[in-house]
Amino acid sequence: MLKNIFDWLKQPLGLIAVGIFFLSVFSVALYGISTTQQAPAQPIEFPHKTHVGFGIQCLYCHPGASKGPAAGIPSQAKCWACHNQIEKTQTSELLAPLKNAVLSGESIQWVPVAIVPDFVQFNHRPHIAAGKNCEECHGDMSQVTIAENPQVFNMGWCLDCHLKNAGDDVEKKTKLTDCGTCHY
Amino acid sequence: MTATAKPYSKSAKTHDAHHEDEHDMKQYLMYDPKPRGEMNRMVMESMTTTSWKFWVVFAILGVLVATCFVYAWGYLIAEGLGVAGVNRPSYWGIFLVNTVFWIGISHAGTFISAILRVFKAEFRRPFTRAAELMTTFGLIQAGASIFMHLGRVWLSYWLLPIPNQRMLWPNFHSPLMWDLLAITTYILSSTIYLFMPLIPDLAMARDRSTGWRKTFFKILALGFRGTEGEWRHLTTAMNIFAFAIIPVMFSVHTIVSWDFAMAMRPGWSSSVFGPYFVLGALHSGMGAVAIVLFIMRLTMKHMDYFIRKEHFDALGKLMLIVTFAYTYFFFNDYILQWYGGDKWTDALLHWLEEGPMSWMFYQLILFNLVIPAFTLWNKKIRQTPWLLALIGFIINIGMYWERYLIVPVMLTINRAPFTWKLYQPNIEIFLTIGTFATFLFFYMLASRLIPLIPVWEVEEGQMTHSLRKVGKAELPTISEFE
Amino acid sequence: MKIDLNLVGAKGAIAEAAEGKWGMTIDQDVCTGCQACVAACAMENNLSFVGEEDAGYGRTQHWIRIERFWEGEYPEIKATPNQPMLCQQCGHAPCEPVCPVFATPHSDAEQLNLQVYNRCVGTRYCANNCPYQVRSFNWRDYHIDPFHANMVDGKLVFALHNQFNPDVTVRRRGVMEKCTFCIQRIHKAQDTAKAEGRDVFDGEFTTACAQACPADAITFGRVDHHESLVSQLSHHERGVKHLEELNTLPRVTYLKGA
Amino acid sequence: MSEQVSRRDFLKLAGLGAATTAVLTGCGPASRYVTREPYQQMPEYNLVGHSTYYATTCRECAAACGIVVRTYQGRAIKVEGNANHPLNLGKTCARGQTSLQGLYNPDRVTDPIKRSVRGDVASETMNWDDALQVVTDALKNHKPSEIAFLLGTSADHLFDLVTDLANSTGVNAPVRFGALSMFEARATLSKAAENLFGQAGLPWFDIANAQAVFSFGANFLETWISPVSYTRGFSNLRKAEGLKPRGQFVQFESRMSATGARADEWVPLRPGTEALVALAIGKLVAEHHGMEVPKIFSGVDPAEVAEQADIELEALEHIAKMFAEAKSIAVPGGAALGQSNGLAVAEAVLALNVLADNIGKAGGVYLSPLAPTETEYQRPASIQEMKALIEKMNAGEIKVLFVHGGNPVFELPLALNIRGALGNVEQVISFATFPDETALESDYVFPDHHFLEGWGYQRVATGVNLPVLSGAQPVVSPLYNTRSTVDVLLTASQAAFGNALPFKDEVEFLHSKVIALMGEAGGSFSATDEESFMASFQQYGGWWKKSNGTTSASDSNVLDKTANAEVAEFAGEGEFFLVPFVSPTLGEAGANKPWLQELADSTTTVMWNTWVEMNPETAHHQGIHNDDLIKIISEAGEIEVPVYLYPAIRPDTIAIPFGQGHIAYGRYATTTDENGNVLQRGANPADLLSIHFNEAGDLAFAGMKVRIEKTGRTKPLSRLESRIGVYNEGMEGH
Repeated sequence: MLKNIFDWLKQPLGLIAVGIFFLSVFSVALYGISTTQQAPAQPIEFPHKTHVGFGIQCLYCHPGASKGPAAGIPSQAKCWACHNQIEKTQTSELLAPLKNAVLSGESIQWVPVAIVPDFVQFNHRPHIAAGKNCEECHGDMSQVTIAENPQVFNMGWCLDCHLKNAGDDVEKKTKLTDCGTCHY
Repeated sequence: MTATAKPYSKSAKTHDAHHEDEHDMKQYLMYDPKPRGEMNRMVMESMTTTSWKFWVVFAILGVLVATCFVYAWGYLIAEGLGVAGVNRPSYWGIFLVNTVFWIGISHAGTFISAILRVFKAEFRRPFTRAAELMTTFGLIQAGASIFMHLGRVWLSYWLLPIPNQRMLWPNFHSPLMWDLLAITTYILSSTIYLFMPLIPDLAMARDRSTGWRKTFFKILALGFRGTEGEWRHLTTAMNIFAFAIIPVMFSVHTIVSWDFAMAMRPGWSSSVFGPYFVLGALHSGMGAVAIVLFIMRLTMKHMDYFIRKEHFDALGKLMLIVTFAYTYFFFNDYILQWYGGDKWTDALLHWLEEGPMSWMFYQLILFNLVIPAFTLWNKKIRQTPWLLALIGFIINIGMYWERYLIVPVMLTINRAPFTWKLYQPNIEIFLTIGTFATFLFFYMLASRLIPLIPVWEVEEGQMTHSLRKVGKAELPTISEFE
Repeated sequence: MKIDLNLVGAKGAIAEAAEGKWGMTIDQDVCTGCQACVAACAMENNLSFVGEEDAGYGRTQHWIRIERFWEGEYPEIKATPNQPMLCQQCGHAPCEPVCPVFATPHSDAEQLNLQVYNRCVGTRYCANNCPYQVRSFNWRDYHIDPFHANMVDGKLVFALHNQFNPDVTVRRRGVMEKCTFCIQRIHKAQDTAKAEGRDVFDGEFTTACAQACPADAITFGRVDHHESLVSQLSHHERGVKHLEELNTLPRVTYLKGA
Repeated sequence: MSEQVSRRDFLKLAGLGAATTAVLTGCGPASRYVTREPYQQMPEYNLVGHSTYYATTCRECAAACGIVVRTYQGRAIKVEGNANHPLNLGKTCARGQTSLQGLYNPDRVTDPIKRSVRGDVASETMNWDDALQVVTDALKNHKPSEIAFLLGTSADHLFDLVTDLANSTGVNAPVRFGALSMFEARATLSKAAENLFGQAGLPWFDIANAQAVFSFGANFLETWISPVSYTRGFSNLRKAEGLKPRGQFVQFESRMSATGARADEWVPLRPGTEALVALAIGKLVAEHHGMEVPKIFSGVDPAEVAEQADIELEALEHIAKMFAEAKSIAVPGGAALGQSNGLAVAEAVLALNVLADNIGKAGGVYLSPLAPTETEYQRPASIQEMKALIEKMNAGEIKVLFVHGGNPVFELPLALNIRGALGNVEQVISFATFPDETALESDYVFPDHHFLEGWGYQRVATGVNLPVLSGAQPVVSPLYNTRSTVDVLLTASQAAFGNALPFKDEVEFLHSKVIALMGEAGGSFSATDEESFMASFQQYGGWWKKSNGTTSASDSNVLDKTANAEVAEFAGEGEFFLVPFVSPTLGEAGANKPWLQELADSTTTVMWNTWVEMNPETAHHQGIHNDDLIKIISEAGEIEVPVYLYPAIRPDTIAIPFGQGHIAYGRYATTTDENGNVLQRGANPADLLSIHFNEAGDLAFAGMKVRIEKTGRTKPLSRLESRIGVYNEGMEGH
């Protein structure tokens, strides 16, 4: 019986079947993984490109980054302060959600993009203080519409940079590779 | 040789009484040879003759494996260890009891096949395979028990030294890490050591079977044809392994004992734990071999030819010796701890003597020391298979109690008396049944799939042994092949 | 400081000489056993409550517990001074070497025993080996038991989750946990101090238990700074370290006696 | 392999893997991602990622400690003590810490509800307009004298509002009641102060500066009046500093409380003899000083007292010597006052202070200062007054009852049968935040905000020598469709009575009350305009005077009074004195907070249940073991409670904590059987109390004798402690 199966598999049709099977498993797995790597749908297709193009600094909208753990999402008031004066806001289809949200007083449900797992305690401030630029982690925002992550924030990536920054400074290295620096 | 002198009559009388027994050398397997083909046929028949009773038991065990092992473990993983009885301070519970118990069981196989092979103890020949199977299957249960007790078993691969982007390695200071390495080594080496002597028998079976069995044996026999060169390679490899596996065997249980002995706990941090655990393992392992031999002889065809009273007798003697060695270490451990006079150890000993689990402590002494030490002297008992199996069973209960006392009961007492709580097993009971069922399930499966008697070893033995007539007496002689 | 590594106890000597040691003193004479520290700890560190059955079975998740024993017989009976027992953050901790995956390493930066939840595989060896028995294990997913939730629009809503401290990881089943000396507060204070270009000063912050304690029995701070309050108290003549004979070098000093 | 190649390759692979296995990482639920909504209008003081702290007042008990609540992105995260607040100086108790579990309790009443059948859990949701109409109609359609308000223990802004309403419209003056005021016998203490010093009010005991404290049943480290401030005092008493030696502490009680457990000398005297013992000590002290024995102490014979109290005469003399030689203070409280002669106990103990000459001196007894805006001390109702209210209800004189802040159905003795009395009230409207027993017996529940969501202030009754008005403000926006009771009453009363209370809303009402303090000198802060005064009031968490505000009492004639030197009378038959006490961890209303349930009791370490404490010797004679469920039978009722063999209780006494025994009040306060039916968790000792009063009108809750019956069943108690390690169970020989 076993022999029959093997024999059948050895003929061209069988080989093709085996090939198709593995290919389909592989592609399904690939698809599954790729879905986790895509930028999520946002309530407003926010064009970072345009805003950066106007010369607006990152810290203008995300001021928390230089002061504490979270960079923060700007409040609607901040959006409105400028958009209020822009004629296009009243007419543009894309800006309708913003207009509606401000007028109705409901908040916009942004989907966080640059997140680390719950067990990682990340703080923006020391990174900015150490001279890191936003784009080193978040990519060049002048090129994208909706924010997306150029890389997965995983521990190897963090450590890589930490080690490079510590260099030969033992004390710094101790601090920057200590488990308790990020995990508690 | 003229050994006919009769010094005095009393002795001669006893001699006469046992005359028949002692001189009927046919009772010994080695001196009761059968033709090669006949013996092969018998072994093949024992493998293929399956009664409906077998399937009933097999089905029951299958159900137990599915429910108590697979389902219960899945439930444990899904719900967390809260469904088990582990608590503070008995963080380990029955899981580790089972681990130590199964590793103990697994020791008998290696001991019988490797040590007795090295020392050329001839009685070992027919049941080396049965004992080695116990090693492999026992180790599987031991490993499973360890993984069962992990809080997050799906991450257990972190115990392996796999290079990773986190630059994290396992902690080689941890006895659990040593444990993992030792058990992995042991399970690999014992499986190889099980497999090598199996090759000639598989080849034999390949030549004598048809259908799917033939394919199965063909794959497993690795094309063994029995040429001189193949035999030479095989025996050389087996000899190397027989020597190499002995230190592995001793080290494994020593290392398992270090899980406890290295810990900073009263009752556990004892330097004698290494040999004590090894002896304990042999104690339970020998008992388990006795049970298995009894069941094989009872249920499988032709087994009364291969497994004889002489084997039970020899096994009984071995058990007796192990009993005494074990007794020494038992008292060594407890008396030294008592003599130490540490406040917490004192509390622990009181807990063992007077606590609610003290019955276990006294049964342990009775089952492990008293009963075997006072019964195995008797040749009649040794030669009665069911009695020896019963004693083996009692020893195994005693040894289970011993591990139970060492893990959850001793864990109750620590240096923080505010936390002392009793341990009440919960789902562990099912998982324990599950490991036993899985062990037996594998064993029964193996009994249908591979020859449980190493025919070539028996044949080899019979060929080297012969009876030679010297005067009126038939005397056994042994010739060496090599 | 140079330490001869060949000496017996070199590891302990290194731990003793280490800089940046946080420590605590607990005055047992004034502890009233009011449980405020336990509650404060639970609220600060997202501890889960386990329910009546598990609590009675020795599965409580208290990171700090108050021990009391009895002395004498009625009527000359006395309750022994309350002994709040928490992780002693040993300099030479028995829990550290036994973890096979380095989930409970010694922090060289903060001189604490860390518990890295996401690394833990749940062997519970550390808890076995802890002579103070202050580690607690997440036996179940207590936080997300549907019992605590309300069904709102077909979804389970856990109102209690609103209270979680965002600075502390919420633990799931199968993970060991223990007192961290409120490491999130340590980091916060260090971060603030660094942003302001200064060192953390004594009393700038404290742990949740010390902050709550109505009797002011708990003092927290740097034990390697001689001028700090905790350092002075830990060298007080009433100071006793628990199970010191095991050479665990605990960082918690108990002030016993009157 | 170069570093670059190997590291990068790993990264990619592991990165893909990490995303798919994130489910299995073992941490979460995501504490940081509960909500990710930006503020529409960011408050200017708020910064993303940083916590904001709000000062407010803890209202878990009536003490009114100041707290600061840490909030993060609109969620309240942690309660911390307000370091500025003079009462607690930054400290909190367990109940205050867990108040967040009240705020985020899954069992809160989320909407106004109407109940067609009282006592039935089933109810329908209303909207607030209808609810307001119901309240308006209730006020409008009844004579003012038929409308009554039952409020909680604390003297807060709602009490002031209802008092104003009563003054302007003639509705019945609000009655304040709570189980704690019953178990603390506040009326007795106040009455004793009035009798001796001519001024009603809660005396404040400055134990911090004393050298020896003699407490007659006062459980001041647990729940008594202001536990956090007294614990602070105790801590200072114990700390030796400079010339100040470590203070001594002697506790007289029949069952060792958590307070008694910290005493240097614990004197287990026979219940009912506290007054005699106090008098005898007074006599011995006077003799020790070689002065003429004052009249008040002269009526007792120490030897006889020692025998009556079941203690050694030597012990009594030793204690008297201690009293005489140190700067001593005597504190009456707890079960000692809840007896038929409670007033005599309070007077005798206060007289000891007069003898020690510590009245109005550091380390002595003061009369608590009146809180700002208070003109005279207004104590909560005694049980006698509650009984009067219940009788009015039964007589049908009350048609509408508004209940807020208390849970009288649970807290009052079953024998008073308030449940039945509520049946005689046409309309019962509860403003409960939680679905408690009283809300269950109400026609309507119009939920108030949780105190962390609402405005307010509260007067500090005692605990510090400064007059303090503790301020409260919302720390989070209301979670549910709840409405402040003050707002409801303002709107309804304006609709019903016209402009009786001319305030737009709660904040304006508060403003009108608090702003009166602006002119007072010596305040903790000052401001030039009303806006900034109010802002500072909220910011500092209250207003208090900076100078000592205690009134020194006249104590000239105290020692010349005649004392009532009698042993207390005990109601009922049975071999055991019953001592009910308030659970130190749960308090009166903590049972619905899971972490309070999970806290180990300070003395027994029991969690999640009620127990009865019994001396092991007695239990041994009766054949009773740990965890045996026994029935306790008093003349008023019976309950079943599991036994805790407690080594520090008199053999003739049993003690039961109050706090559990709920049949409503949420999932943590109750239990459920397999079918999901709600069952009582633990038992309520209030069910046992029969109605006898002391001279001050407080319930003689500790003045009962009970008998016990075995049931043959067991209920294992969950204890934190090890019975093996602490009681040597299973290792008796060791």
